[in-house]
Amino acid sequence: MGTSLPRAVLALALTVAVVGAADAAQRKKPADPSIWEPTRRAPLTEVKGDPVRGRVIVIKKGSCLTCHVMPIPEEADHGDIGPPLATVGSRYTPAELRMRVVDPKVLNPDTIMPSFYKSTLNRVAKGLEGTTFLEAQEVEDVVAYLSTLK
Amino acid sequence: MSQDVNSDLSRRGVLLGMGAGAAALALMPSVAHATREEANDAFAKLTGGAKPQAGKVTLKLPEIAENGNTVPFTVVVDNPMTEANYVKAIHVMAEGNPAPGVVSYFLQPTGKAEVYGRMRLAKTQDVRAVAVLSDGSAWEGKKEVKVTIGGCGG
Amino acid sequence: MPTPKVKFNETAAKGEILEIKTMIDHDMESGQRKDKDGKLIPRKIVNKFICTLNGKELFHAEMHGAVSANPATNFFITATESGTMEFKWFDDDGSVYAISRQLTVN
Amino acid sequence: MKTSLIALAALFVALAGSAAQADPPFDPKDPKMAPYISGDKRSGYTFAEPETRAMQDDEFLNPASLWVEKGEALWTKPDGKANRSCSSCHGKAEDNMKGVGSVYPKYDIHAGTVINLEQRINMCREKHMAATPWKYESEPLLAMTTFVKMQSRGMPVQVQIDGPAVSYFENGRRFYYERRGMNDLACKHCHEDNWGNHVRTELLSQGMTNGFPTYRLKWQKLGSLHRRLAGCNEEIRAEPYPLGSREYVDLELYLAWRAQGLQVETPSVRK
Repeated sequence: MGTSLPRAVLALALTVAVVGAADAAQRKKPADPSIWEPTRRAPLTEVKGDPVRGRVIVIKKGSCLTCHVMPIPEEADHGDIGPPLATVGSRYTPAELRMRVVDPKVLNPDTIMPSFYKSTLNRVAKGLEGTTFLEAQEVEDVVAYLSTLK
Repeated sequence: MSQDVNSDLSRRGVLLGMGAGAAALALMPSVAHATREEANDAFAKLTGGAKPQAGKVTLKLPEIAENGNTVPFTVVVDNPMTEANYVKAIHVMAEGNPAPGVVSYFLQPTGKAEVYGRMRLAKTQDVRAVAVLSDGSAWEGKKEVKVTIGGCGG
Repeated sequence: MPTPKVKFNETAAKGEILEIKTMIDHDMESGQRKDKDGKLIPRKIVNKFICTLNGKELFHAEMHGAVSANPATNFFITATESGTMEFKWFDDDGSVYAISRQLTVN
Repeated sequence: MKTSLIALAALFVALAGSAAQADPPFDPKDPKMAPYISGDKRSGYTFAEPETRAMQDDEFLNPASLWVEKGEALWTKPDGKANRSCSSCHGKAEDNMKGVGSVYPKYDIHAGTVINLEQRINMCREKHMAATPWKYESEPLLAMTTFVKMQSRGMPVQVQIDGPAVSYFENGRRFYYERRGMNDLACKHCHEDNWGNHVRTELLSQGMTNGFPTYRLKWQKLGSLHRRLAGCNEEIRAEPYPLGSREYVDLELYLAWRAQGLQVETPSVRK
């Protein structure tokens, strides 16, 4: 895996942030389309995931507590749609976790779980077209956090 | 005849993603919540300084409020309603709201000391009711209400 | 234009305790919500409700922004005399919404 | 042994963060619940807290009654160039509107398409009263729709899905199972696969539509099914369709079929 790829991803993420939603459709695709490969197991970026940031993303932007009970006691009322994740890091490798976060439909086409790194979704709200639920680095941070749950 | 009215209200919640407590945000965004001291001060003003004692007042509220925007409540005061001895006022306060005052009822020596209303609660919190009697004494009842954190639709 | 409604047993025996149910359609704009541009929407609520019998006050309520839209207020009175029950709701904008009913006590 | 297991479980819950709340009491054998159940279908009423049910049950305190009274007044009020009211043609709603609300959406031969009750009311206004149609979600349209539909209260939802309605029904079914939005969810993921489970504390219902228009505690207002659908779409960050759109009418037909057999509960009160 060359280093130019993650750079392209970061550049893309920056572009998304700067250009914003208005002309999302015109944004350039990343140089290597394998970044969007749902079974991808390699890190999406070259910056190592940060579990502390990941925990914040899990609570806020990722809304993981909507469906999962997690060892985050300061947040009340975790949902029970998905399996509890208290020991998920001992059950799956980071690569396996990444695959499940990026696009869980690879494993279960009928799952209720969102695909957190997929830009080709149906009828996304205006302004969000072509974007992803989480950015590449955020996925890495979340994976890093989940890996600590043992 | 088509028209999109589904509003401004939920947009912010939507952008935060699911489960972001959209209802509470929409209702009372980013305003500091009252403190217990503020609630106490407000009560003291309403009671004319009388320190409320626990008792006599029962607050009936849902254990779990399905939506904080509309929470039905009943206050019952265990006290006669005669000229000699009656409930003059019932003050309802939600100390976890941006402003603690909800509603004050002023009664006459008639009927019975029971009122019904519906209130907005910004989050899970204690709701308090103080009854002021014709002899000047004040009595307090309290109940914790759990306000549902919504996933879809608050 | 809000249209209040009230309900109670309009023909009552002397000494009977009557539940008075009231409701009015009103947004009760709390003054704490923001519009799409982040500006506070000014408060516009019904701030006071009063019920009188033959001009004499039986009950009144002072409401704040935390009262839900379409406020309902229920309370109890003892049927002592016949007469006109008047119900009035006072809006922040100065409007008064009123409704009246005859109470007959036998 | 047993107690230590319980202690262990309690510890786990404490460590894992608090799990979802106790659900509203529901006993399928309770005779009071019978009107809200049909086979394995459960009205949203059975998922509601007791205080919410009580608000619906009390005809005066049900806040939707404010709209019902407006609808009742509009029923006899002449409007439009023809200077006719609903009652000019239909007489007493209590007699002649019974069973009307429970069969919509419905294929209409004059419209040449499936229309819902709101659209039927507006068709009447245009054709027979020479009046301007009411805007979707406007107070008079909500009031009239609710007033008409509640004349069928207690009657089972009974929509036609065959004959000319087939393609509309299939369209609605497709919508129900199609993923959409940033959250990539279809209606079925919550309301077919996961009813009874919780998103945060919120208990997912079967998404039955027999109580619409409904007074929502969240809205603090009466609202249409289409407003609710658009809200659902927005929550999952999907671009909603306009109220009254073909897509939502077709979905409404499909949802009515899913609620087939449940009693019309309009106007319901929901969270």
